[in-house]
Amino acid sequence: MNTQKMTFSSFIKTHWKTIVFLGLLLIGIALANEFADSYLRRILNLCAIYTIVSLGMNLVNGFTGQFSLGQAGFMAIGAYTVAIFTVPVEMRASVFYLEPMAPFLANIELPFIGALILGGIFSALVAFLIGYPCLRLRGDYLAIATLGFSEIIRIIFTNTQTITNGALGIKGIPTISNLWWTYGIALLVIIATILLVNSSYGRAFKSIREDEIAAEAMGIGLFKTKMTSFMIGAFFTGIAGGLFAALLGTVDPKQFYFTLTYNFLLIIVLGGMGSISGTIISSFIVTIGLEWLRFLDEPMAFGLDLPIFRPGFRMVIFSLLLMIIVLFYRKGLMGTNELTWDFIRKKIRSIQSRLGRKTSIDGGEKK
Amino acid sequence: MLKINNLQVAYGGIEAVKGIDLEVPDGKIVTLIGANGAGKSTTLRSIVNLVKAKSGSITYNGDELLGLDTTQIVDKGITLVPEGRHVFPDLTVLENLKIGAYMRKDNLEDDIKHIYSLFPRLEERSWQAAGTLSGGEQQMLAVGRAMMSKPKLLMMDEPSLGLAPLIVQGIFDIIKTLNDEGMTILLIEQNANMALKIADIAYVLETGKITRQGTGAELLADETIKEAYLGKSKKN
Amino acid sequence: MKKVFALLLCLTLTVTMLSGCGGSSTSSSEDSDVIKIGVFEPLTGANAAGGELEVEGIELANQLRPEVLGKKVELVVADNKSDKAEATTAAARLIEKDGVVALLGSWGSSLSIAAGDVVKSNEVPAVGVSCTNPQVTLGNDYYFRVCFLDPFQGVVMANYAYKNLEAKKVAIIQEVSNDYSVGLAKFFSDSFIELTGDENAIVETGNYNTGDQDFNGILTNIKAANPDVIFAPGNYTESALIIKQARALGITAPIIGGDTWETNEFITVGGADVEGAVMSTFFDDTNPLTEEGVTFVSEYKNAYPERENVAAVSALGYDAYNLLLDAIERAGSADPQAIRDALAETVDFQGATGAITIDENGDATKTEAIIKVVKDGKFTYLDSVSVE
Amino acid sequence: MSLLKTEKVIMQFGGVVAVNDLNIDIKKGELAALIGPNGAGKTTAFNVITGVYTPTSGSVLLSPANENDSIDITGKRPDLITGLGIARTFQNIRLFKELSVMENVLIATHQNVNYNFLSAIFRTPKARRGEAEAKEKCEFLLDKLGLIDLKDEKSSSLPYGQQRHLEIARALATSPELLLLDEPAAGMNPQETDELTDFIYQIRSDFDLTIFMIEHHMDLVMQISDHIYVLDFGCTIAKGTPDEIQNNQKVIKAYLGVDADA
Amino acid sequence: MTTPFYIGALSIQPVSILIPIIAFVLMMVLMFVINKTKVGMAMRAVAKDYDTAKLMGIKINNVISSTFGIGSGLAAVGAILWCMKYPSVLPLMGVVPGLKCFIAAVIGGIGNVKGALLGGLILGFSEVLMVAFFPALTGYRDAIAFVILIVILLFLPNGLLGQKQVEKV
Repeated sequence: MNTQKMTFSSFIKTHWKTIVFLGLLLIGIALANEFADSYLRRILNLCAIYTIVSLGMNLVNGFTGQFSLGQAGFMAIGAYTVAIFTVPVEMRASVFYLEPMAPFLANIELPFIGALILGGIFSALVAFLIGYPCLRLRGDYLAIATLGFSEIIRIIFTNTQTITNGALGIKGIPTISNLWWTYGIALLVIIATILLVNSSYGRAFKSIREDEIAAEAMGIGLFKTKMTSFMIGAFFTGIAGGLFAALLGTVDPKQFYFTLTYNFLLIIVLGGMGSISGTIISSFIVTIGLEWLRFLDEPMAFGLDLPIFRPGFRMVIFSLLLMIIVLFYRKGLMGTNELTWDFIRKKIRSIQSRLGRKTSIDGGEKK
Repeated sequence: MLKINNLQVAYGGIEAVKGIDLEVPDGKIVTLIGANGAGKSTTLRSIVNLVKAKSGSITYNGDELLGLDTTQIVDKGITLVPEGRHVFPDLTVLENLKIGAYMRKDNLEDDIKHIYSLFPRLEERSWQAAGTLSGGEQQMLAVGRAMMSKPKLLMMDEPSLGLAPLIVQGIFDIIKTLNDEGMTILLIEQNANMALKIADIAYVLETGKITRQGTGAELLADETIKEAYLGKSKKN
Repeated sequence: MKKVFALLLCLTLTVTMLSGCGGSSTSSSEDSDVIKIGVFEPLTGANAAGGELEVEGIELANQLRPEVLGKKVELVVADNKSDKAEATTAAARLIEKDGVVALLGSWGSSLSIAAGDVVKSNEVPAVGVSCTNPQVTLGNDYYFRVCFLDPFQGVVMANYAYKNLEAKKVAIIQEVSNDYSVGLAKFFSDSFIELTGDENAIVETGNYNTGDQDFNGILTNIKAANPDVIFAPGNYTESALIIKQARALGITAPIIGGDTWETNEFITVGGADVEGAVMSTFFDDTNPLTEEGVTFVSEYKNAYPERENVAAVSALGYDAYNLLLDAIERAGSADPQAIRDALAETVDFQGATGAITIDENGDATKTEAIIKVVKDGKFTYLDSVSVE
Repeated sequence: MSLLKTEKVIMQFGGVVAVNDLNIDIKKGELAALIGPNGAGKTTAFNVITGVYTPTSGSVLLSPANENDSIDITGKRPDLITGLGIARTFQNIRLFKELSVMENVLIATHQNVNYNFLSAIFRTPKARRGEAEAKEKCEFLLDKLGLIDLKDEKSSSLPYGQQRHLEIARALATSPELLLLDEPAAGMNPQETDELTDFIYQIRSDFDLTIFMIEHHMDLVMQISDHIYVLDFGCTIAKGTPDEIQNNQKVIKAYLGVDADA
Repeated sequence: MTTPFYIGALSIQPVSILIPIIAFVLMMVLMFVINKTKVGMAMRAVAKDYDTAKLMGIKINNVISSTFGIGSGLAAVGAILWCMKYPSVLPLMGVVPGLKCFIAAVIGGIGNVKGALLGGLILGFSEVLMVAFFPALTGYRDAIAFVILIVILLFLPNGLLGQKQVEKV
């Protein structure tokens, strides 16, 4: 795709489906923001936030092939930055009621967007500090080291009473996150990821995933490239953490226990390591699926009064479902493919040809 | 003894072996020669099911081997000395030999003695970790280890790989000795010269297909084979 | 073949999901003769034990008083998995999907705080059961509660230590990762310092983390400081272990704590070592403070004959339900706004745990707390303390 | 003038000496070959030169065209060495398997990007220009190497021979002065080997390259090398022109083998 | 077992002495199994080289299962010892200790029994000593394991007693 020579009209021509799709999406968001009830809005917001985090994680794990498990920590940094800087100054005394907020922070209040970006930047900076020792490590060691760092971040937040209010957490964060914010930023992140992945940097990421030694022999600086990916991923995650804080209105360290990271790991594995569209799809599947299955927690699911239908049962079913999906689709739903119009067309054709059986055993594949 | 019919093997989309037929009669030395990547190793590895064959059949004394586990195949009396020796570096020499007899329940003493008599160097280094041995010693150990399972068919993948000529000669002498003792041998060699000299039957493998076959002496005398595989340039 | 199977499986599951969803969302029947009340509690996860006890109390109250304004009251229970994000969606779901007119819950202040914004923005009142953190109702006109607050409890225990135990020096052991524990510890020490007038009355503060099992390090330091009393609010398991290890180290000072101790696990874990441990709590089944309390205890023992004693949080759950129904009755309507206003005006409601008057913050002003002690492996009424 | 020089390089792994006193001197523009039995340390020598291993002792010196003095590249990171003008292929092909042919080659141009990742995301004019130039260069290369029609294929779906070509194309995309080929003819039949001979001649003149290769096919080696180094047990046992090597008794004994018709 | 006896001012619970002894004995048994028995030999072989181990007639799956069995068994013994000292059982009590055990193994060097013991001792001592000497830092106790891990991996990427791995190119 040679973007340079592309005129406006040809751009429209090749991308009209995408443009129409985006338009519909915007209308959908507007309608949802206006008419959907707060329950639905909340879930949709979570979907968008999880999409952002998972994309950040997939950039590192899926595209660059570095097994990192620090997501919860980066989210915490973003969330706390937003919390610390957006709680109205006059409310702070009542929030920090055990020990007052540190004086150098107590009177700084930032607009939401500023705090959000700052959260992303802090998160990326911490990623730099973490990455410096960790990115030299091999796969499983990297995973455990990043997991450890994410725990350290949480423990620090628990203990820095005058900055983070310790275990009490911070309450009273203005709940600014709405569908426009979350989907707007999710869209930006998606577009940025697509553009990044398809640039020279993206190819460098993928080359490291494929073969570190060959990548190095091609002049790719392993450490620098991994670090770039790691920091961008952390930036996205930090921003998502900020949105998360502004959605819930409260943060505390327990929210960011390392098990939170497993949710995102699950999303990217299910969606396909190295697939942007797969990640988006599975973020929605996981978030909505968990809510959907809530009926399994009720004692009278399906009108049956079985003792197994008790709180927690939906998690059992949900885990089973995921295991089944991963068993049948080894590489997740999308593998490393992307859901493009071409991909959809091919899929439909292959299904058609399979239904048509003998008429075209390879006819569908040829085009 | 071993019969391969129309064997096809593919690795991740690339066909390495494209339908070969070959036969290893009882008590003979059979060799496969060919360039790197021609599919020799793949053939051997598919016989013991270290790589999965796509189609075809491999029978051993009439029993189909395809579909059996590696351990089951080894249990039938087939063993492979893999390319690059692959001794267990952390295990001692003696342990390496013992592990070769993993499937056996009887007394190993005599066999170990026999192997030590064939390779006195191994006896000297009995308590050393195998990883500290030199290349030639490791190759001896790999052969000795394979012999510990008392195989009826011994397959060797490039036993001369990386060894000094003198040691290569020694290895080939051992192969001959083993054959005289009644062991059937299937051998892959880059050093086609040596291999053809001791082989009763030889096959030439080129990009996954058998292009020539004959007795060792026949192929050794063949001009085209000489040109392609015997390493010496035509100018000589 | 595999794929076909997987596809079929997914399809069936989608269908069941859809049918399940269809079944549970009957929010359209607004004007029916049912009033729905949402209960959002942690039924799985770290806080599950507490959540279940509260639900028991609420359900018992519902059985005893199933109707209000001539309509049937239906409880809709949602699990918030001890997780904040889940707590907010669970609350939102109850309000939007199930159309409840008010909420009850949740065990764990942080979960209630998280749901606070949802009830506030949807203008649906909520009654907290045992969430003692001041921040639950702070700045939120739609959140109320039936329990006393941590500051009150801190003052109660400080008074108890100072007056009853005649302590001059205390040591504090707090669970740093637990907001309840650090909050209570803080209120206790403020109050105790005020009572003694001694800036250095707190001779040692030990910190531990949720899930810790070895406290010998902290305890050795405390032993050296030789306090008269040790105040150790926190999770029941860790607290019981602290007491065990303290006794093993030869620390003999009385060890006192807060309401979270009052669980059977505390005694099973602590065994003989927790004999004599003292805690403040909301309710005591052997000495009910009110008539309602007597009724509750006998009904509870009927409903759950296998239980040895009645958990205070169950009593609070019972009170929360009745307080809400009382408010609905007074409002004369099931309109959430009307219920909120009626709740705010509650004066001298006679609950099982005492008389409740809702103050301008939405908190229950209670003047009495129960002090219990572990005696012969049972939580036994020791005293009731009133603080102004 | 020498382009690459190794001085007394020794490479030890634990107790095993893989390369012992390696002394190589490659002149600018020449085609040198490294031969020796399997396991003699040839690939290890390549790995030391390209920075994959840091030698136990000794030094590797490179004199690139745009520098006056030679640079000590001993133990430098592989990517930096590539940046200085040494590119390589691998004995057991190491392509980026999941990526397309075009992407494989484009990755090799990444070291030259002069814009940061933000420009890449925002597709600034500079980034677009850079991308277009890189594409052009890679298309030119692929065209030269006869792979242009396959540019959108997954690299692992290529036949063996073409994978070898692609590896060379990829190495060339780093704009090297010195190209290291590790057994380029491995797995090729005599006819393919002949083609490869022509191909190496061609790229050498087209790209003005110095080539250093490891090879077992003696036909190929004897035919095209200017100089040959023979390695055995990590030691350089001989060096010289093809004729000298062919008649060197030591080499015949260690490597070429005492042939029946010799 | 938990009633202490006194040596001067020192109070010691019998379990506190018993646990290290049992741990040490188990380590010796484990080392014996790994180094001296046939199945241990097979384990070491499988760890290095799957394919070649198969060629020896070793049933890989059986070896892996028995390794898993031994590992889980040891974990169970560990848990029993834990509960002798800290008598309380919770469904999620294994999460943090499990993570720390993994860290201990990494610190000591994966694949090295003595390393695991060393790693475990280092972790355990540093946690206890930190709490004892810097009570103000108690809140950071769980972080110390990770700090040690990262510091050690920075200087010794294969752990204290781990072997260097050279990737074949």
